[in-house]
Amino acid sequence: MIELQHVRKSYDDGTSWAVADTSFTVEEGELLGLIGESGCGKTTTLKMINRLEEPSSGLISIAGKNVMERNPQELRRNIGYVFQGIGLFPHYSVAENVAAVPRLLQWDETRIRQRCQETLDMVGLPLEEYGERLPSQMSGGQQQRVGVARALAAQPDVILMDEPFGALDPVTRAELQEEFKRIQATLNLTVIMVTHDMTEALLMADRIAVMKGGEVLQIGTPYELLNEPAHDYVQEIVEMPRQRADRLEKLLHRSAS
Amino acid sequence: MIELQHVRKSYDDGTSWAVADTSFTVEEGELLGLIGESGCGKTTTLKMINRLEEPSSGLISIAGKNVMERNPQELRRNIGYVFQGIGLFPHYSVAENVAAVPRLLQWDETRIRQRCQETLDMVGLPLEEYGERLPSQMSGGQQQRVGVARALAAQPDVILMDEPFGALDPVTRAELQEEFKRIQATLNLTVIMVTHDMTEALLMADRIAVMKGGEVLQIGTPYELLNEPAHDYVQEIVEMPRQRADRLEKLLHRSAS
Amino acid sequence: MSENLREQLLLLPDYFQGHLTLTLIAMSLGVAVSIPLGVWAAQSNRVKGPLLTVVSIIQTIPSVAILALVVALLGGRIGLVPAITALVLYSMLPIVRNTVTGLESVTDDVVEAARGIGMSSRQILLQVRIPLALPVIIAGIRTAMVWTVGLATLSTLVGATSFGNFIFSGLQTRNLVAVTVGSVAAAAMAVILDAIIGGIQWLAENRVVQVDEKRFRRVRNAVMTALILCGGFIIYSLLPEEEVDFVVGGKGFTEQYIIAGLVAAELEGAGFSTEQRLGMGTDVVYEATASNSVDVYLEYSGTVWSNQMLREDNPGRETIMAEVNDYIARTDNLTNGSRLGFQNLYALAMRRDRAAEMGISSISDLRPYAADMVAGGDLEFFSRPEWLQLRDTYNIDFGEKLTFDTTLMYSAVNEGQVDIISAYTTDGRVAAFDLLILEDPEGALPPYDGFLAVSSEAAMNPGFMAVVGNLERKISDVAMRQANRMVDVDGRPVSEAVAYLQTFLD
Amino acid sequence: MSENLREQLLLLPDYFQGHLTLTLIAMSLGVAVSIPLGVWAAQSNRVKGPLLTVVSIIQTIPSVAILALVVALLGGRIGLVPAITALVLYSMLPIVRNTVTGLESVTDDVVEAARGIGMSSRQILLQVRIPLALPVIIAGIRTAMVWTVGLATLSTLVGATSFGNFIFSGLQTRNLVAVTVGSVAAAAMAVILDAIIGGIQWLAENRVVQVDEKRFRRVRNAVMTALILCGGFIIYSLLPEEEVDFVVGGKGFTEQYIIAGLVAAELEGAGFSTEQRLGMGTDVVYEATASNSVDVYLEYSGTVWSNQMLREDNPGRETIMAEVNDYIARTDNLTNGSRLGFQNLYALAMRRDRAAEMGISSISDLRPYAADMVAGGDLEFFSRPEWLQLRDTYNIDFGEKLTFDTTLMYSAVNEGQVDIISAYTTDGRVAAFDLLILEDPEGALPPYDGFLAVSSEAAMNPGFMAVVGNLERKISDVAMRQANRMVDVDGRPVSEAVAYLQTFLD
Ligand SMILES: Nc1ncnc2c1ncn2[C@@H]1O[C@H](COP(=O)(O)OP(=O)(O)OP(=O)(O)O)[C@@H](O)[C@H]1O
Ligand SMILES: Nc1ncnc2c1ncn2[C@@H]1O[C@H](COP(=O)(O)OP(=O)(O)OP(=O)(O)O)[C@@H](O)[C@H]1O
Ligand SMILES: [Mg+2]
Ligand SMILES: [Mg+2]
Repeated sequence: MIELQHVRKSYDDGTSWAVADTSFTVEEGELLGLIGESGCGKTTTLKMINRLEEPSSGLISIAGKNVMERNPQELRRNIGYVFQGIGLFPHYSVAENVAAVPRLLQWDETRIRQRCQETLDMVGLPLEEYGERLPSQMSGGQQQRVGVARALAAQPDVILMDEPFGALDPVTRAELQEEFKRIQATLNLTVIMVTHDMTEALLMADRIAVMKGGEVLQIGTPYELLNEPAHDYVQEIVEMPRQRADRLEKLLHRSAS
Repeated sequence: MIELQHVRKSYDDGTSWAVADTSFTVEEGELLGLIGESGCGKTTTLKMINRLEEPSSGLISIAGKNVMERNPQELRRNIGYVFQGIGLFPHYSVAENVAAVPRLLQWDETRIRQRCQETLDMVGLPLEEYGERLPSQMSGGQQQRVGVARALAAQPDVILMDEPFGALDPVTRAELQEEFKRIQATLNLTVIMVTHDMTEALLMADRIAVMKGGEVLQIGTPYELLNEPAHDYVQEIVEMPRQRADRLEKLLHRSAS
Repeated sequence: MSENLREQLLLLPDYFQGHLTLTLIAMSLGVAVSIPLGVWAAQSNRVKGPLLTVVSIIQTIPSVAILALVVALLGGRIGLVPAITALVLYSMLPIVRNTVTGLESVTDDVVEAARGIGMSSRQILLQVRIPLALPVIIAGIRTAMVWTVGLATLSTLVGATSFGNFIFSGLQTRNLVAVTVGSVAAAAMAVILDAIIGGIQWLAENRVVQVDEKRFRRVRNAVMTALILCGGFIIYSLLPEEEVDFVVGGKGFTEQYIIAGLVAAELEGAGFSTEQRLGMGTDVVYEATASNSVDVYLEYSGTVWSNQMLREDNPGRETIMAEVNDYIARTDNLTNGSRLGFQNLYALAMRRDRAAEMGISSISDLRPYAADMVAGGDLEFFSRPEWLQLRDTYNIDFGEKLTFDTTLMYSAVNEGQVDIISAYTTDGRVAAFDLLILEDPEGALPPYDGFLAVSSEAAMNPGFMAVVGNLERKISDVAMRQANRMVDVDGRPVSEAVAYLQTFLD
Repeated sequence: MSENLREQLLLLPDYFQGHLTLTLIAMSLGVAVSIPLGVWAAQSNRVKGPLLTVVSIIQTIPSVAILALVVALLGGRIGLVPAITALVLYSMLPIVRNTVTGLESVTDDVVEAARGIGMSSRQILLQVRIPLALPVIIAGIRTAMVWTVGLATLSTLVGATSFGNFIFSGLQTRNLVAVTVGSVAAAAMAVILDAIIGGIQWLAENRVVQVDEKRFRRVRNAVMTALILCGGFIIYSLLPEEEVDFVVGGKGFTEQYIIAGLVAAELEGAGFSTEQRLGMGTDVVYEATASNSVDVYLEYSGTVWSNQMLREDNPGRETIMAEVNDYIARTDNLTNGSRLGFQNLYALAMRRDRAAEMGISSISDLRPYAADMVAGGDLEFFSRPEWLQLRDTYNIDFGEKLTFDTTLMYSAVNEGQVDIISAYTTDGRVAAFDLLILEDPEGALPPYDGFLAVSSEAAMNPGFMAVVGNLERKISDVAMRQANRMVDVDGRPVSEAVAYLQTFLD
């Protein structure tokens, strides 16, 4: 269970607020989708949860324990994190990148190797073919999948994902979404996933939080958001997929006729 | 007009082909969407067009001139390029990043400043507020928009975009798509845009090329692709938006009932 | 403040100018040469290996050997040019190596982005790679800078003035104060120049994001001021010296400063313009006069006798003076402009009252007492040939022989802790403590007659020679001692000592 | 190959071992100290400024001064320890500065990723920051390495053997061959060690992507071999020397090698184990024997007379020998184990036939002819006190005086281009060309009697003293000359010369 209470964060000593008075709770085993305008504070929120940034004020707790009172290294090792900017180690091979957290946890080498194989298979990059490559020798989408594999490798209970599938083609993306959802449900993982794809959020998330300008405008199940949007922006954003599908339909009919 | 004839590219001296025997033509003023599996060779194709990579064989020409016979610097200055990995200069401020190509073209400073203002306004990042920031002080989506602004700054006729809107929230993304489409149509720009969002491709592109494993499977108007898919993969990919909308519909009905 | 320290600090401005000039010019050239070489090496693997090997090899040549080599290659030329050449050669390795490494460490994706927007290799280099490699390049420059400041001390060996003048003369005469002053001055210069580079780097890094506007402006102003000062300094140093009629030279101690001042004053009085160049090494000032870079300076017969003529015998004061005159005229075209009258040599000195009590006035009178006497010498006296000569000639040896720092030695004899000390005949403290210089009837001590060595060009000017000739035998031991005392002991300015000596001229 | 070159190359293995030991140990310590300091500085801005300032200040101290300082701080201790200390101090700046800079240049997002997956600061440092900063850190190490190889030459000044032994003795005796050998050897060592570091770096960088498997393996094997050799070398150098009964010392020229060999052979013959340590500086071997690190070596009375006792007079061969014996016993507890019989001193030599023709056998016979004679001297003879002494004592001067490289000088006299030359009395070429050494009836030349200086410990061993004493007056000038000739001129091994000399013992 992840709980944020009145969390605020400013990068410029209070002149502006990247995150302004945010409170929400993610239940154990829940997948929370986090969606919102570019620059509204999503990444900052995730980083505060695993203490990559310190909140300016407010309280964050995981499983009832204030994160500020936990050893940050131990905390982070138990949270899988998929970085928005991919964040692979350029001097580590793909296999070494995936093995990084298990190594920190001092798993034995055969278990690490087996786990690398599993997770890389899961993201469609077999260890044999891609394990020895450097990140710079992979395509953008391949790098992103390595990032996902790395976050899952140590079998954490809590996973924070910052646009984990953004650079993937629709087919691969759909496969990974389903695979991930299955694992999440099976292992009862607690997940916060930032995404810009409303469809993805609606399909995968148990609940969705919509942020704007550093604040959470509404948080609720996809159904609630669609049917009782509490804010114009929420309405706009949840209707986007349907609207676009309609536009598409029209367009195709027009060009066909 | 951009023309590729039997272009091939291998990163490992012919053991495997990142791009295998690709030919297509993009007419002047046309926006070609390029879509395909992760790692199928999209970025490589774009990079060969502005000579960031040399093709292993084949011919590429722009406006009838073989690019290999053109001065590469001059060629690139006249092609806007949006990098997949954003590719901003970390030591340049946002304004300096956007001004980079105009400076290379030795525009005068007032014109440069005015153009920075225009393009940054267009991507929703007013010069006054964001101009002095370093890329590292921006969110992922903001950085991506700066990359788009930089590519447009020097008013090129040809633009290559590698997932230009991938890190943007749906609302901002829709706005930018429309804005860009408008400019493209007005200025009659020739554009190749890599995207993973089939909806985006269908809505924006005049024609769409679908790649897989280094080859172009089919190239055609959205209507053609939807109605006469030449390949299972093409069918799968073009039907994805509709399929997902349907799944969404069902899901929401179920959770409502 | 000890007299020794004061004496050293008097030399500071001159040495500072020399050291700073050497360092700034050498570093400017070093950076100007090394960065392009580093860039070249980073561009081509075929250049990189050989270039770094050559630069490394230069670095392994010991500094003393490289100086000798450069002097030899420049056809025996001494002074600023060989010193700077050696320093530039020595500054290259850290800059070239760090430039190569820094440029190579710039990540490929940034370079690709730069290529992608159409920058030329040159533009990528100047606008992307160098700025991103700057911290590493500057680290190399800072290392080289500190190194150069340290090595510049060796320039003294090839006749370029630097803080090394303190250190080498200090090491030779075991004058720890001089060594310390030189070392501290060099260290301070290194730290300050390093801070200036650090400031420039800070400004470059905070160019875009001015975290603290006020602080940025403060640092910028400080750095700009420092840079303007340095720039002005280089220009000033390189300015062709203002044409003066005569250059008065001098070595690096009080007496030399006073006599140089006296000669200059007299020349000015006769309507000539002059310039003083003091604090030079013995050989350097001699060479400089031989090559007409200096027109006149105070030399001692004994110095030429032993240093230039390599003679060790002692045929007497007059013979030596005559042979020296002959020698300098023959070999180096120098003229003895006038013999001033005083001698500056090691001698034995006692408290006047003690000497009277014991009836001692000359060294030979010591024989019956010496075995019971306690003698004080400066740090090197008892191991110098002068003492051995004295000992053997008069067949005396003291019961106890103590060595002292010069200042302590004088107070020791004054307070009766020692009976007799080694002293320079013209030392101001001999006058200050009213000591008796014992006579040397056997002439065991080689004579060090002060005379004005005149360059061949100046010697052809009758007006000049008249002024210089007017000093002939005008300055007695007592007068010179008193003049030295005024500066060294009483702390009065050199000009006053000059005025005092002028009273002896007609 | 010139004799001079052969002589120098003979010294190479010894100096190489010394130089490599110094460099490897100093660099290992330097890296071990500097990288942690650099890491510390990169972590805290409060440490960084002061630390870099201190390291910079150390760097500005001139190398000669720092050596003197370290020796003083270590209580007068000479040899490896002060040399290494100074080298370590000097190696720090480039490594510390580049470590700081390299660590600071690692981009924030990689560090953030490392923090994000739960690495501790230590793990981030070791697994991310240092690997990514490695090129820059290694650049610093390579600069320091080259620097250290160059500076290690100065270790000679504090009694540690290095290539500096070539360079300094070469500079002093104007032996350009020696200087060149030393410089080339140092440069070669720098280039090779640099290449090894370069190899390690290449391996580290290509660890993951083995572009060319075969090449990778080849480089790895080469580097491993080099590292194992270096490691073995350090261990070997640091191994407590095998306990031998006696250490035979020697300075760095043929005669010393031969006599050391002879003494060792005799000692071995008497059942003692020995070890030879040759090529030391005069003062160093003297000090080493005084402190019982060396047990016996060949010294010359005149050397002690002038170098240690600072005497310049010449009371005759026997008196000097007696006074020297007295002096070394009194001040340094050394014993004269035996006086060998020969003297090694400057003398005048002529072709035997020419001398007979002119009726010349001693220097005084030269008086009527000297003004018409052409004399040849080695590069320093005519500026040495020996010549001045000769000239003044016999009141002769030669009509023409030419200076030569030693080898050329002997052929010049042999071929009649010059009439008379300066020679060392025991020089093998005197025998080879059958030259006549002129007598010195007035004793103008200070005597250089060869004798075996024995350490206080060895002197207490009667068996040892018996062996050494057995050499008393057994080696005549002629015998020594012949022995030197065998090695120097005929190119036979030292052992043969030793065997030859053994024929004179009973
Ligand atoms: N520098 C490189 N060295 C070796 N292989 C490379 C390199 N760059 C790309 N590749 C490989 O070439 C293939 C095509 O890569 P490319 O970047 O063109 O894919 P893409 O279509 O852009 O994929 P994505 O949608 O994931 O960005 C991939 O299999 C990738 O692993
Ligand atoms: N290091 C920083 N220094 C200053 N401002 C920052 C910094 N990082 C982020 N910001 C600002 O804080 C705000 C929130 O940034 P954040 O990265 O959390 O946005 P985001 O919601 O993740 O956006 P995106 O969807 O574009 O990734 C933005 O306005 C951004 O410009
Ligand atoms: Mg973000
Ligand atoms: Mg791509």
